[in-house]
Amino acid sequence: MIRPGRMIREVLESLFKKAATTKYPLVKAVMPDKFRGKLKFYPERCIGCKMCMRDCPSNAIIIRKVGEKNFEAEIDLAKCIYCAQCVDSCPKKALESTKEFELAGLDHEKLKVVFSAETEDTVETKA
Amino acid sequence: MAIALFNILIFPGFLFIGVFGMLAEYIDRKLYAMLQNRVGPPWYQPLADFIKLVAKEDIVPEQADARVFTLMPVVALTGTVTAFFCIPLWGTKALFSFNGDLVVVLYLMTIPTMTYFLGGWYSRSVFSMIGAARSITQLFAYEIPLFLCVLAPAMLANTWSLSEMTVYYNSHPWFGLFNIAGFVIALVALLGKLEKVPFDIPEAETEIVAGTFTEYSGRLLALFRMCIDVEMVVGASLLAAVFLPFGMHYGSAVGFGLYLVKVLFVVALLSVLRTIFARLRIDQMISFCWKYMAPAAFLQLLADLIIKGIHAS
Amino acid sequence: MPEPSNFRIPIGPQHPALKEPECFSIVLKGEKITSMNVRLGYNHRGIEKACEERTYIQDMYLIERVCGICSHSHATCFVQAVEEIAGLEVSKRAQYIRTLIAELERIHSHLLWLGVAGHEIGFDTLLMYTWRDREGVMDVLAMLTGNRVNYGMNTIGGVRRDVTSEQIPQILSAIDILEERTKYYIQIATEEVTLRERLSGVGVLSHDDAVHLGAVGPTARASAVDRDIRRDDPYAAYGELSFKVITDNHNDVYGRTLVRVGELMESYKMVRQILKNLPEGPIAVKAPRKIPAGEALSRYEAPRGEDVHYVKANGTDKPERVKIRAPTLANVQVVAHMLKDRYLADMPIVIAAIDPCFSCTDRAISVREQGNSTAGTMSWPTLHSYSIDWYRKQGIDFAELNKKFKIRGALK
Amino acid sequence: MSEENDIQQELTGQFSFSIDKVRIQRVRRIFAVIPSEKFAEVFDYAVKKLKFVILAAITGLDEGPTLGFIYHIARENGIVLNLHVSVPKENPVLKTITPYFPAADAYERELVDLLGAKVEGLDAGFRYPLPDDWPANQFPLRKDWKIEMLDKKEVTENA
Repeated sequence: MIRPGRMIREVLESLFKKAATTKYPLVKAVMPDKFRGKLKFYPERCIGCKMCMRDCPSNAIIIRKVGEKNFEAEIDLAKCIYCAQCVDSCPKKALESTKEFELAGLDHEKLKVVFSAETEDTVETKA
Repeated sequence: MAIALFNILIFPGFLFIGVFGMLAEYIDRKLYAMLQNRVGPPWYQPLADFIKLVAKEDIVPEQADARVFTLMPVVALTGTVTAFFCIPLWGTKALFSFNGDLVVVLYLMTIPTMTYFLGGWYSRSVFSMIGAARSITQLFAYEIPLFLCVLAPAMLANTWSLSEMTVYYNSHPWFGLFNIAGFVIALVALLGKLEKVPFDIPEAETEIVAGTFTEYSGRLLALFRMCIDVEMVVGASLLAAVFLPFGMHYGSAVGFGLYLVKVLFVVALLSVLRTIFARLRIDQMISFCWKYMAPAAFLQLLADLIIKGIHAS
Repeated sequence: MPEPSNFRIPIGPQHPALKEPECFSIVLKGEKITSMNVRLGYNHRGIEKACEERTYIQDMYLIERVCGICSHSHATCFVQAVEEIAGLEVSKRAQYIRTLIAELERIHSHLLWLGVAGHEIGFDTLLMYTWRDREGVMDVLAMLTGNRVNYGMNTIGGVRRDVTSEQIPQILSAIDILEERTKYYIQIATEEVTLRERLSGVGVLSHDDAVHLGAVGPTARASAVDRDIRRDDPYAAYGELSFKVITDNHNDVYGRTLVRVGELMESYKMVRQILKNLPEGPIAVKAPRKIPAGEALSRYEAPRGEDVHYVKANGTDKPERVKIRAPTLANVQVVAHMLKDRYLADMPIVIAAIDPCFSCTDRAISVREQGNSTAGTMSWPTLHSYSIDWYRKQGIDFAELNKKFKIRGALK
Repeated sequence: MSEENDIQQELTGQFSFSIDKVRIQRVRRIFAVIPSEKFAEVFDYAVKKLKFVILAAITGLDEGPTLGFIYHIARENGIVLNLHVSVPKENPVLKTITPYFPAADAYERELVDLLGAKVEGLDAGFRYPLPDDWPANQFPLRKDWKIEMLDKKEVTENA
């Protein structure tokens, strides 16, 4: 049967429903558990095999030797495509995906993040 | 003189109708969003859009006729606001009222469409020209049903003055009910006049970008958009005055409240209608108007004539 | 000024009807289209060449980004070819999970299409509702893979993430809701008069033309061409699933809509079958880095039609040649045929009805055109400084504003 | 795999090139290497007699001294025949297959633009996929082509 205005009932019912959209920056978005967000690096676990560098599709990660058994990672968040292949490739689980996703910025240089083991905790310094 | 100037510029002139137009736009957009299960814009969105556009640079295309191009938004806005003065709003008397003002109002309300045509045509852009041709084609389709079903209540009231019509219907309130079919037809025709879905053919975004308004920017576009808001309010006011002329003799305060309710009711109906349809093609729109709307409007006219005959005898 | 009765209008490279840059140059007589040219290539990114310079693992993610919507299609198609060359035996569980993601992707793609089709004919309400409901399947995909698109689910030799037993009831309940909603959309599509008016008899492609011009996917199936790679050339777990190939003989956009909603219903069935029969086992086998010399052709039924990948290996860790034939390239050629002598107003929906994905279609190389500063045209830097100057004259100085306010969203 | 074997038999029986040129890689996949002078004949036979009525794709390859072209054609039931033909790089001339498959137009233009093949019988039209101002005699899918070979200025502008 053909009739005009077939959606009218659904449409009017919506008036009394909660909106499906959210006011995003005011209401935080929740990421799923397996979400591949900004990477985290644990320098103490790294053995410097550089498998992550080799497999990275966009050459976003650089592992540098800064001392005896001490490595630091420089991750270019602008180049990273967040595929988390490096997390899979790492034999010692020195890399990890976090749920952080709001990474936009105005300065390209600030998107290069260096993780190093200068202190007890993993500190994050800007390159 | 001072009062006349106040009436024209501030109340119920440009300032009032501009603010009211923005309110109507907000109600329309918010309701449209809510009907689609969205949050929708905040209350200041129409004002923010207006301020943003006013702050932008006006660009006149090199090939366009600069005079016509820049004049048209002003003409459109003036035409619609003038029509507003002749419509009885919250009392039974309009600001300017004379015998035959009904025809003048209908005439003034075609001016925006004509300016869309001229502005679009003289933009010299292909999208604008197609949009212009479409808006004038559409004009011939919806204008006849709109005229016929606005004239029907006038025939019943035996006057060509909107103010006298409201006086008549306020003394014979039950007669207004005979025009409900006309109200529905006028509402659909108004969708065409306001270029809203399913009749937004002249500015069909996915086909011809923005139609007439493709080349407009900055203050000129702000004026045009304001004109569309105002047109919506004027159209809704006309429908309210002609088809919903109730409670206009209770005095200004009650009348003003009732007026707002009536206009926003018409605006809400327009929003619901534009939510539930897909855009028609121009040929489908024209055949719909001539096959169904025009005959229905004639029937309304006939019904009113018969009622008038019975009432007189 | 052009002759008013005979316009040539450019639809694209930038146009609201197109979500991606391609150019359809249309000659109009009044509202009728008299002829049309298609110029593709605005989206070439050099993916095929780039694949030759990267390792297989890197290529996988590159190929996943050929297209956002059918990312799993391209990645799976490529990975299957590589596995065939390397002679890898992929476990049953991995095959099933791949098929699960593939069908979920089809659901999200077809719902997306339904919304886009609504938008193209000015029915934004349909767009809003279908996209709202599409969030259900997007959430399932995000739960299973981590992301809403570019799932990164494939690896050479299997899949990267497992489906846990807690996830299965969640997927099933999402599918139940979607099935209910899809039934409603079938009612809308068949009963709403304005929708029928805009879709019926539009973009007609007869059965013979569809075969002759080589249409693929739902576009062909709506012209009663009974072809589906999932059945004809089964891959992954499709050989073990029972499903119908939906065809229709309306030959128009309305038929294409019916085929797509019909396929949605079939996909729900398939997802249930997969979850019921999910075999136990490992999800991936170890793949060598160097793939032995050889060649393979892989075919895959993407939501838009047949996707073809050819891979030639030369014994190193980088492929010798990767060839991608996306479904839209086969379908875009029927558009010009379908639009001849039709109305301009039908153009957006006819183009949308093949569900075009021009990013898929164009892959080869990108070179930006030089911005020339001849009279009337401004180069990008000139335009940029001009706009800043213009606002400064209005009393708004963006340089000052930037200093004054910390822009929200900047990196913490 | 009887159907694949039948096709193999029929091809080798009909044309006098040896059986090792037609290889069944797996179920539904047949690869055949064909001398370029025989190509038109074999292709016609495969499409008209053997009913390979679907054109899946045309792949172009740079094989050093020669350019290789693989025509992937398929039957309705999923069997794919891959016809490999090589032509010398100095004079890479092909005959168009658009009379059989109008859709081949785009695939052949791709060969012309990206590998520098010369396709006989292909009508002049829009370029695909490269831009109109692409320098002549630069074919990006050839192995000796590097991005540096493009005019430097064009690449860095606007970057």
